[in-house]
Amino acid sequence: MRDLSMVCNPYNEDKVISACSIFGMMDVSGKPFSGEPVFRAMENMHDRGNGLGGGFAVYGIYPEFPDHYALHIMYTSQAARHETEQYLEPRFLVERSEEIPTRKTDGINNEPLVYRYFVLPKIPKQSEVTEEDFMVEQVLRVNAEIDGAFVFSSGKNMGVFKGVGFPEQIARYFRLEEYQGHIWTAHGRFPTNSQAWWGGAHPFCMLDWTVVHNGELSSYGANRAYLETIGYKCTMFTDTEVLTYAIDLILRREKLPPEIFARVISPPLWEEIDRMPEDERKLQTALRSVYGGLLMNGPFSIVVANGSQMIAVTDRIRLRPLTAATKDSTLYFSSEEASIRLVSLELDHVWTPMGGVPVIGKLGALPVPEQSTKRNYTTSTPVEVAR
Amino acid sequence: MSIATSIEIDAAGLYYKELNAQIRDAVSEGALKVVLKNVTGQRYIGTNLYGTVDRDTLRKLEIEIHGTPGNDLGMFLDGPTITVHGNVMDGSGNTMNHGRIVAHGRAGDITGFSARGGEMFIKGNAGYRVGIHMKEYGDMRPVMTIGGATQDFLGEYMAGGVVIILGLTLKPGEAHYCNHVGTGMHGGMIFLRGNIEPHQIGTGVGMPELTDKDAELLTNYIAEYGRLFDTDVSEIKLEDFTKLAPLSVRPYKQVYAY
Amino acid sequence: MWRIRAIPEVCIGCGLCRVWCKVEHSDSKNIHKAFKPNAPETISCVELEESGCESFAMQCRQCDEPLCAYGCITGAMTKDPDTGLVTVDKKKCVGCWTCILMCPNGVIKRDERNGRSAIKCDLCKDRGFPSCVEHCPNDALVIEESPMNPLAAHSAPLSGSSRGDENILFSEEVDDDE
Amino acid sequence: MKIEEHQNNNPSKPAQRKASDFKIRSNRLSEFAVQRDYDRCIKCEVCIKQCSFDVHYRDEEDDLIKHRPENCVGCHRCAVMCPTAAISITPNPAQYRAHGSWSGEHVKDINRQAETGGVVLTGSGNDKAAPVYWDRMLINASQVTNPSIDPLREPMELRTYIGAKPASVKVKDGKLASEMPPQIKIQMPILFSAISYGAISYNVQKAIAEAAEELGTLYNTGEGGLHPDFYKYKDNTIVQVASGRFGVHPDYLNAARMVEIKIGQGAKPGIGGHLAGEKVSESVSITRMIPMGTDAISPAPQHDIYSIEDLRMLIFALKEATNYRVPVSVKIAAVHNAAAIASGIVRAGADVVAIDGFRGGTGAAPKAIRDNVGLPIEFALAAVDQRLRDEGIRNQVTLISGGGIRCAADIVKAIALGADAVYIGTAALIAVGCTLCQKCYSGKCNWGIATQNPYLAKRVNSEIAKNRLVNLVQGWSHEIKEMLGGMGINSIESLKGSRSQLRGVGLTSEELDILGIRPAGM
Repeated sequence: MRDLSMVCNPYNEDKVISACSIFGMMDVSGKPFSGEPVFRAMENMHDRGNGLGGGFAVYGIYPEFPDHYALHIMYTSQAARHETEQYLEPRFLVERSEEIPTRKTDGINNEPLVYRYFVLPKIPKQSEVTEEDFMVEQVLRVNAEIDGAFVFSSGKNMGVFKGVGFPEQIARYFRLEEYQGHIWTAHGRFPTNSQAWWGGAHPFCMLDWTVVHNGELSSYGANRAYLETIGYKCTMFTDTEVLTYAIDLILRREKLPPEIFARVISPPLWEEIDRMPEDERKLQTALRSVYGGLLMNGPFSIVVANGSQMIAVTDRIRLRPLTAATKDSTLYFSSEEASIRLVSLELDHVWTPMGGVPVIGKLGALPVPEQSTKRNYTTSTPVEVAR
Repeated sequence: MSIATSIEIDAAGLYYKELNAQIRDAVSEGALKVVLKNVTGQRYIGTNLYGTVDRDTLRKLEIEIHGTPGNDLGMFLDGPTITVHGNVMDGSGNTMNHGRIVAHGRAGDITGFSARGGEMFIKGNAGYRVGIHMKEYGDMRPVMTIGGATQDFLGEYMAGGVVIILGLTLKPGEAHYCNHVGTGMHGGMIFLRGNIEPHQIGTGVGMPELTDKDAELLTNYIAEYGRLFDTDVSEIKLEDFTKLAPLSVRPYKQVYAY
Repeated sequence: MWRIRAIPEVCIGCGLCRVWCKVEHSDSKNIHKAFKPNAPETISCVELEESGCESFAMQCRQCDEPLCAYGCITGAMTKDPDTGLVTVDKKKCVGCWTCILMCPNGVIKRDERNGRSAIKCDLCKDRGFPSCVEHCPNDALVIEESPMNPLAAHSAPLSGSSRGDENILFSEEVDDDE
Repeated sequence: MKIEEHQNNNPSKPAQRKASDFKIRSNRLSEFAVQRDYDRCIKCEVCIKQCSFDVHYRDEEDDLIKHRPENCVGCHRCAVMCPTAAISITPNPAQYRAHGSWSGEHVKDINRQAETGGVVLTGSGNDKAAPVYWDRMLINASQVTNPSIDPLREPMELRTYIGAKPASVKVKDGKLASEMPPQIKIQMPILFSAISYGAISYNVQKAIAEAAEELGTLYNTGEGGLHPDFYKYKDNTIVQVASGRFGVHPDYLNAARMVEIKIGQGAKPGIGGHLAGEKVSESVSITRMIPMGTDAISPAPQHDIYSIEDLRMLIFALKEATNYRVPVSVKIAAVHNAAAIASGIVRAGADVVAIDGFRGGTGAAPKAIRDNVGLPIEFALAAVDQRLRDEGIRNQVTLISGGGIRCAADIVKAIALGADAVYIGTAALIAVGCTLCQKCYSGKCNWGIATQNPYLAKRVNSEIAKNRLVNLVQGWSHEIKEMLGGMGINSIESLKGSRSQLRGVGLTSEELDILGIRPAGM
């Protein structure tokens, strides 16, 4: 059996660097659809990856278990599986456990065992910890403490499927044509490192939130220093990990809206802040001075999702590409417009958002292009109700 | 040789290398017009034609694209005219030497990056860093005409050439939304139609009056834009243009201690 | 119209103004040759006034009412109506020293190197910029436009900090004189 | 002394007088040699006028300028001012016998003490060749995977906010719903550190204040009070509250953007200060609010702070006095347990912690202390930042480090090690003219910096000095921007604590561990 820890960051680098293709597709009416267009779109951006990582996050795939946390876990050995299951047993009510269906696929090698568990947490009576915090803690503990086990998906009614290979190969391997979801995000990876680790592929997941990321965070060290100060443990040596924790902190724990999240990780320049009306200026100055350690500096574009929304944002001087498009009730994000055109030749709107300005699709609401083609910080970003 | 002077290639499912090889073959066999159908993101179209036929023939070559060409469209282009019936992505006209790119849609980031010659016409908006580091040399001077508006860093590092922004996609009275226009500009000029605030323009960029030569150049390119895209340009008045040009060819002299 | 002003608050009394004035008004205009023991006597048109830690350089202030010129018996001492500069025409000067007696500031000297003649600060007009101002290590000498003459208001002001090769005050006048 | 006035209190001993009773008999070689090129000397006497140590004089009989090298302190004022570059000052070629253990400096200091029985006094900062760890750290740059950013054309932000930060920001209806503690906006992470009026001249302090105003940063009054003329720079002023409490009163506290409690100084940790009565001029007396001509003594500790809870009391007394309008900083010298002390200071409610390394400057300090007590700032900073992070309180406080910051690269390294901003003192004085002759305590500074003698103090034209300070900080800011751009980041906050941007060369594994960096090549 393969030892995952042996291939995680073999050169012990500060961070493993990778560049990528990203794609996102959401039907804001909530109607599930097959991932077939997503696979084609990703295949069209084949050259943006190098076969050392691909993955998908799909929302709405487990309607029979809407309230259960679906844990996707990869193991290097049966022993690791036994150890993990013994760990889960007292802490969770495990409704169902099964091996995730896969098929033998050319180009997919050294695959780990992949299992999924539909669970409800058993939180100790006197404990004041919230269910979500309990879940996060358990996930981080399995990943940090059990050798050869890695939880790579932990949300409700959603799943992450990822590994080492081109995205189209990963889709085939995990038989993703058999799933239907209302949000799909996808990633093709181009790490500079020749070794790749299944757990290091994108999307990264923390409960319902997932992120796919193109680019490199030049500020990784500063971001990591900040997050470790408030208790996150960065163990995976990839810059996307700090992004995941930033999402967890700002969106899940602090419950700040996605517009504010974008202004934390990709804030306006001070000269822009100086021109804002007083209330805005005070808010943005506070955000920058308090969360300066979360400013994600360097080139990036990301697509973040949970079950009810899909958000795309780039670094503030947009050093990585991002195209957004809508057609009827469908919202698309892509590293390249051609991939969107490939799956939908006719589009209602196509635009490239301004650096740092988020494009947000929510269930029942599509983004308005004009609001993200400009760096207009004087209004928050409203949404219109979809037809 | 019995090849038709016009040839059509279905690009659907073709990898860029394959597609570009087919175009190259067609041109070296005498095609003067190549029509590409179903283009979906193939890169470097028009890049590898140098040396296929003599220079004058290359300058007569037309490439017509239906679909969405990939990044670096017409990179190092040296003669042909590329017409795109749709949008172009990032880096079109990259380091272009001679020729023409016409896009009946919008353009992505770094359009015209480092171009030294040739002409580009974009019907709609364009993305970030348009015209970045365009330059001119001898009698080679690139001219880029954008029908809509652009995003930040328009004309950054610009060392020569001409960028014309018509602002046709802006609503009446609406200001341009590009910031940091012309930062580091040390050559060339930008003609921008519509309102722009002083804070949007980089330091070291001046606003000289239009000369008669400028007016002539603008009039010609506006007319050509109207003809290419079959657009009524009679509303476009020369007095609505702001000319941006560098105040110094050495904008950063003061920064260094010798 | 330009004149030199001394700023006693920042004058450190080093006397470099005097040194460089002598150099400028020597034949060689070379500091080593000007001060050679057997060199012809050199004359400084600047004097350093000192008392305790108060000090300032004193040279001709190019007075609006030039008593020296009024008293001159041969018309050698004149004030140029355009530049405001008070100058001695050595050919006309007979060395009667009336100007020295008239000068309220005591800044006119006797020059007996080649016949008798008065010598005074000429703002280093051959040089383009006064040497004493340029060499003052603490900006205690400035050359400034006189506010008295409204006609000169359009000329570019010259601050003490902008010394250097670009600062040519009298380039046109020099051309005219030659 | 006249022999007649001498009273013989011991009748058993006959009255006698010898030279060493009334004259210090020096066994010392002079430290410097003065060489005058008589071919170049024009006898203009500028050197004579410029030297406050009476090195140069005119020999009327020989009609030559001569010198007394034994008086020379090596400040190079004469050499710089000489219009013909006729003077050179070099180490005296006549040296004590070379010895691997007893250096000439040891011999000289022993002689000084044998002659006087006193403490060897010195000024400026530690001049010993202890390793400068800044020089053993190298900075990273982007290649391929992330683009370096050109700071001349793209935005590059150095703005920093000084003050405590809350753990999180609350937003309600798109508006800020949490209260921010007082914050000070500075345009670059560089502040002028505490140098008191008294230690330096009025003109120099004025130049520093004006430079801070023009640059959009802060300067620090030190513990010498705030001269009435300088209240107009209040938006750029940090006032210090030190053990002597000179000039500390409500107007003083409320004239500031920040109040700093000075516990210690890097050049002389654990000891107080002593401004000699001769330097307490009328103006200094008004500023310090003490009688003219009396010694101004700063005790070693603050006598209302004997423990950490007392520090808390003073911090909140100052917050109360300033109506919680300004941040309160606590400055400590870098000492062995600086990390634990800094943690306590944060918990005591300080908004800012300033740490001063052992290469920091001083107007006067016993040489034994200047050269042997304290820690290099690099270690102290790394240890403090790490401790505050481990305890989860790093984000609550602004960390300023100083004491030996010499160039822009030092600043970049300091911020990567965890500082929010740096204090510069010696570098600022060098920009104004200081040549590190270390005679600040003598009051005879030939460069007009560390003196109250009006004849010498005039040598600093505050406008020239201000321009030089502004140029220096702007030049450094450009260099910091170039280095940030090279790393692919466009904002200073993305460098903070990013130790992975540094690599060590020639460091032991323990040193690397303390600094929290890897060796070069890994």
